[in-house]
Amino acid sequence: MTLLFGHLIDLLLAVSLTVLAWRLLATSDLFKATVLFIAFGLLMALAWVRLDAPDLALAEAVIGAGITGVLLLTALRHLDSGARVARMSGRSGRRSLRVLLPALGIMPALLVLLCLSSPHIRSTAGLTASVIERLDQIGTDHPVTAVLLDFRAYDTLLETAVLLLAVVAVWSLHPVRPIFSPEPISPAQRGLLRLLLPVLIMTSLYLLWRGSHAPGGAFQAGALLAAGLLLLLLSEQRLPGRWSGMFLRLLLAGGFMIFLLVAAGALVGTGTLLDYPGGGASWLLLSIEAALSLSIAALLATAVIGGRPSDRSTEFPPRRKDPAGEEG
Amino acid sequence: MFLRDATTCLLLLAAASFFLAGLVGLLRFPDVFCRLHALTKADNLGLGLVCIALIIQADSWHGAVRLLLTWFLVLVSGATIAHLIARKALQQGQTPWRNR
Amino acid sequence: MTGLYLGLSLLLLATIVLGLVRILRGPTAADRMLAAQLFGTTTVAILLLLGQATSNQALWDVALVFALLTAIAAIAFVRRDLEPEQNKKEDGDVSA
Amino acid sequence: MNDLSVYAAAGILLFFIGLYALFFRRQLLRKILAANVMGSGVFLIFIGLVKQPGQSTDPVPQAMVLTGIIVTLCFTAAAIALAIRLKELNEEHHSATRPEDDFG
Repeated sequence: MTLLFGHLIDLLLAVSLTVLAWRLLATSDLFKATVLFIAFGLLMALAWVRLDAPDLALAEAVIGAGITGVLLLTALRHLDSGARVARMSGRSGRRSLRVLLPALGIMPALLVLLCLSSPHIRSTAGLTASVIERLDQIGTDHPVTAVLLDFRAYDTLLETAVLLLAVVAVWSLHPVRPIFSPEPISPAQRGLLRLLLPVLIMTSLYLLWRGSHAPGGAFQAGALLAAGLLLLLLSEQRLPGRWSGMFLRLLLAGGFMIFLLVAAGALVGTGTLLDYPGGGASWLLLSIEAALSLSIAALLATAVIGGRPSDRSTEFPPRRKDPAGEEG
Repeated sequence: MFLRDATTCLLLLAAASFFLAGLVGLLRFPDVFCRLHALTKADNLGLGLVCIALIIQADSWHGAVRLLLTWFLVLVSGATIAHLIARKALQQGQTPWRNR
Repeated sequence: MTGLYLGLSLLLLATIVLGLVRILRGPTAADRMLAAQLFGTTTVAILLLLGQATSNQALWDVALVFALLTAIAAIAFVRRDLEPEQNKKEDGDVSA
Repeated sequence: MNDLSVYAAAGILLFFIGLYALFFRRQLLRKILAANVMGSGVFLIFIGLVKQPGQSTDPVPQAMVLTGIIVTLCFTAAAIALAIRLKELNEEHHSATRPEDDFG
């Protein structure tokens, strides 16, 4: 009975994910596609839970269902009539792509058959055992955190670099615009914020601390903090102009710089890049992660705001002037 | 032990009926303002029943506190969002449905 | 008991899948957003039940995070700025 | 057949649905969504094939997918900024040259 229900949940999730992806890419209404994408994120989080990957479920919950939703909803107003751009450039190219159509039909069918029929394409051994074996040398009990911060520390280092680069790319494209409507905020929203924000910060700290021995860690904590920053922005809280200069830039680059410093320190200390000295690694990991989280939160929030701060005298992002009389 | 499990069962079944009621409301009610009821009433109550059912089974106080906190957050968010969405819909000129 | 938890999760997942019809049909943007919101609540319930079924406490953390963030998309929806040129959008989907 | 293969199979389908939309849909935001769906598909294949029933999931692919999720978000933010800029430039160009030529 238990097994049957489990199978049915898996099957229903897999089918509805596919149908949802098809619908969200097929509708012509971009707002509908965005809402469907948020629902897609929810179902993906459930799929990660069923696949026994709670770390991924946490990340998907914060990013897929939260931050990406805000990003898409704020981008919609600039892009909703964007069909014109691609239509002019893409017509002849699209016709030549039609030859790919049969391949697009046959390939997935073959692959799905292969995947469902043969158990042999699964890796048999995996790396779980080798990771667990070395856990006690690293200073953390949770395998995923160990992999992220120790075995694959290059990945994590470069990932923060990618985040930083994304913000640099966004900033280089255009100056920031007001992103939310000038309508007055409902007092109920402020009340909700006052309730949610402390719990959100506590939860983020909890995830960070828990990351050393259970699902959680710097990225989830940082993403959750970023969601908190976005909630603040949505309630008309702004970064004062005098902080949008060097302070903001230092915060954005901080995570990457600290990671780099630690890497260099390890190089001096042990002779290998990113090889932490044994023993003291636990508090070291935790403090690196805390700095990373703050920096990641700032990076994600600025990436969603989209646009560089204009000058010191205006807040970041600026408020839209409420033209008197146009309201209503 | 039996009593505990039986209570959990009953509570979960009640929760299921509330979630189903919420679904029916979402699909069958005539306009946004009616459908908001499905969000704020039926589903939040269903979630509350699930939480209570699991609290009965919980073996540690911090598990129970986490469940209650989760329910509380969803309740507060749900109520606020229902208000915000209704306000937005009114601003955009939707008129509430009336049975004529 | 595990069977009951999983069965109820399955039922709740089915309500989400059926509720997708409301996002697909609309008719207004508020309806769609509301439906997505409802899924958030249901997902929290599913996560709690699955966490109990597999006795994996980490899932309750995921549920807590979901509960914290159910509000954010809807607030972004309410607060987003509609420029005057795009007033057609709110009447929902004309050509789906 | 393994019960968790359905996720890998769904991942394959997601990838190809996304690929199709990336080629044949016109709106830029939808192309960005398509790339996101493709990414989710790849992640599902990755974890769906690795997961053995009854064992905990291999931490190495999990860590890689975690990195992937963040990078996808970076991609989305940067791509949206590019799309907005492209649209702005296009509109400037349009209003400067042929204001009557409006595709709607």
